[in-house]
Amino acid sequence: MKAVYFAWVRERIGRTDEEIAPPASVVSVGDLIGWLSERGEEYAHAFEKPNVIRAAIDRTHVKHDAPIAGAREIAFFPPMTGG
Amino acid sequence: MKAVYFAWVRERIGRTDEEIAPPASVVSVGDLIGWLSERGEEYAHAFEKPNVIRAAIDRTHVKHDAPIAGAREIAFFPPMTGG
Amino acid sequence: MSAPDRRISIQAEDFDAAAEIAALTQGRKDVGAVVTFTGLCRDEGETLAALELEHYPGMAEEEISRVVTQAESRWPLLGVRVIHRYGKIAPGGNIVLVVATSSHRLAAFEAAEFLMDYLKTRAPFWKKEHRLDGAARDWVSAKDADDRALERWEK
Amino acid sequence: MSAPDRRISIQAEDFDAAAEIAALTQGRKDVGAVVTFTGLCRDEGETLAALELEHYPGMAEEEISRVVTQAESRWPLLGVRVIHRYGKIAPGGNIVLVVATSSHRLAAFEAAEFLMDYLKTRAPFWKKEHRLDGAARDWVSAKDADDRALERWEK
Repeated sequence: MKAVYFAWVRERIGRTDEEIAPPASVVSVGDLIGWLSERGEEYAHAFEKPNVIRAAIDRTHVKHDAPIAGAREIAFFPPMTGG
Repeated sequence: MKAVYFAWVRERIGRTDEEIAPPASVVSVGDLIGWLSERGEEYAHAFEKPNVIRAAIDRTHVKHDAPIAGAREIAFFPPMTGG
Repeated sequence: MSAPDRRISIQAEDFDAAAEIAALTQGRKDVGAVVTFTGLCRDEGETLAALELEHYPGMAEEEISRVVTQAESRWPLLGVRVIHRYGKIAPGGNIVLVVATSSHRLAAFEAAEFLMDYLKTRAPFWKKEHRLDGAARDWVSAKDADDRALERWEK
Repeated sequence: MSAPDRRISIQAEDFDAAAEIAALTQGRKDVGAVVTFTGLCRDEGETLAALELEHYPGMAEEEISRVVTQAESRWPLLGVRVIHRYGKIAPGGNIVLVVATSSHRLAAFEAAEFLMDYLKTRAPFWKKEHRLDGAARDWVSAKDADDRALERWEK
């Protein structure tokens, strides 16, 4: 699946998107945030406060307890500030 | 003092304005409506339902119990339908 | 804070909402929100030739001015425009324009709604319908819903 | 009732509110109320060079579309326009436009407010401030007030 990042999550990680292949033990969005946090300092920094991170699966907002099975694109970003 | 009429009040009375000189016993706006109603059929028709008539003294909305002493211009009209 | 940029006009001529918005926003950087209300002459039944708007000259300006002053004291407004037309207006034509500007959107929205609710029930204007078939010309009746809309501001 | 006239655009280019209003009103007699919200880039402290708006392409259109569908099911709307810009926007420049048209003013006002409240908190856009002195470029923080504004629609 593809992970995409926006705003300061993107800046901290240093990339806009990447292919990821989490193990089967990573079931929910929250699990995935934990798994990504282990990938290096930049990820740990981006996800240091997991509860402020918003996520979308295939372009629809989801909560952290949403399952990631079947997702093609998972996005992580800060709270929105448009409008 | 001058009485001015608008919308169907004006149409029923058949004039836009007139000078009036009510007697001293006419104290309030409500008294004046009663006094005007006695001036002829057209006035009786215009003021047949006194409670729907709105009034303004010197261009400010007033209730029927407002005193008319000192008024230069008293207006009578139906509920407003602008906007 | 300087006084809000205010203009009230009672006129027969049509108005240009874009020009009013531009006048309230151009050359300044403090306006974050512009809420514009345009009220038009409707005719869903294809029976209306025109609406004729009668008003009380003098009082119309004064009463709207009082309502705008209330809005300015209630919300942090940067600018207000109120234009109300009189005379004959064909279906699809403009009747009324309200523009409220503020730093923040909630103030601009609430002030514009407040101004419209008060205009509807307190500004001395009366609408008469002219029918296409030349039949009886009726005065539009005041709506209870408009009186009820006022109640939300009386708290 | 036919489907509302709807257009959603995510674009770098500026927009023209007057042209959008005209497109929703010209040649029809059923529109009684047009409510327009324009959101602009503010800079009260004379320190901002520009806001830079990042967005999630694809999702931005889809999410706004979902919110517009909700508004259409909730109020009897005749037309809706939502235009949200991205890229760098100088102080005083336009950021977002919402236009809602209806037969009646309350529907148009409420729908426009609802759309703005949802756009603020659910549309995937992020603002970054570029300062005139070239200092740290800061991401704008989300406001609790915007989350609270949403609550009034959840009933």
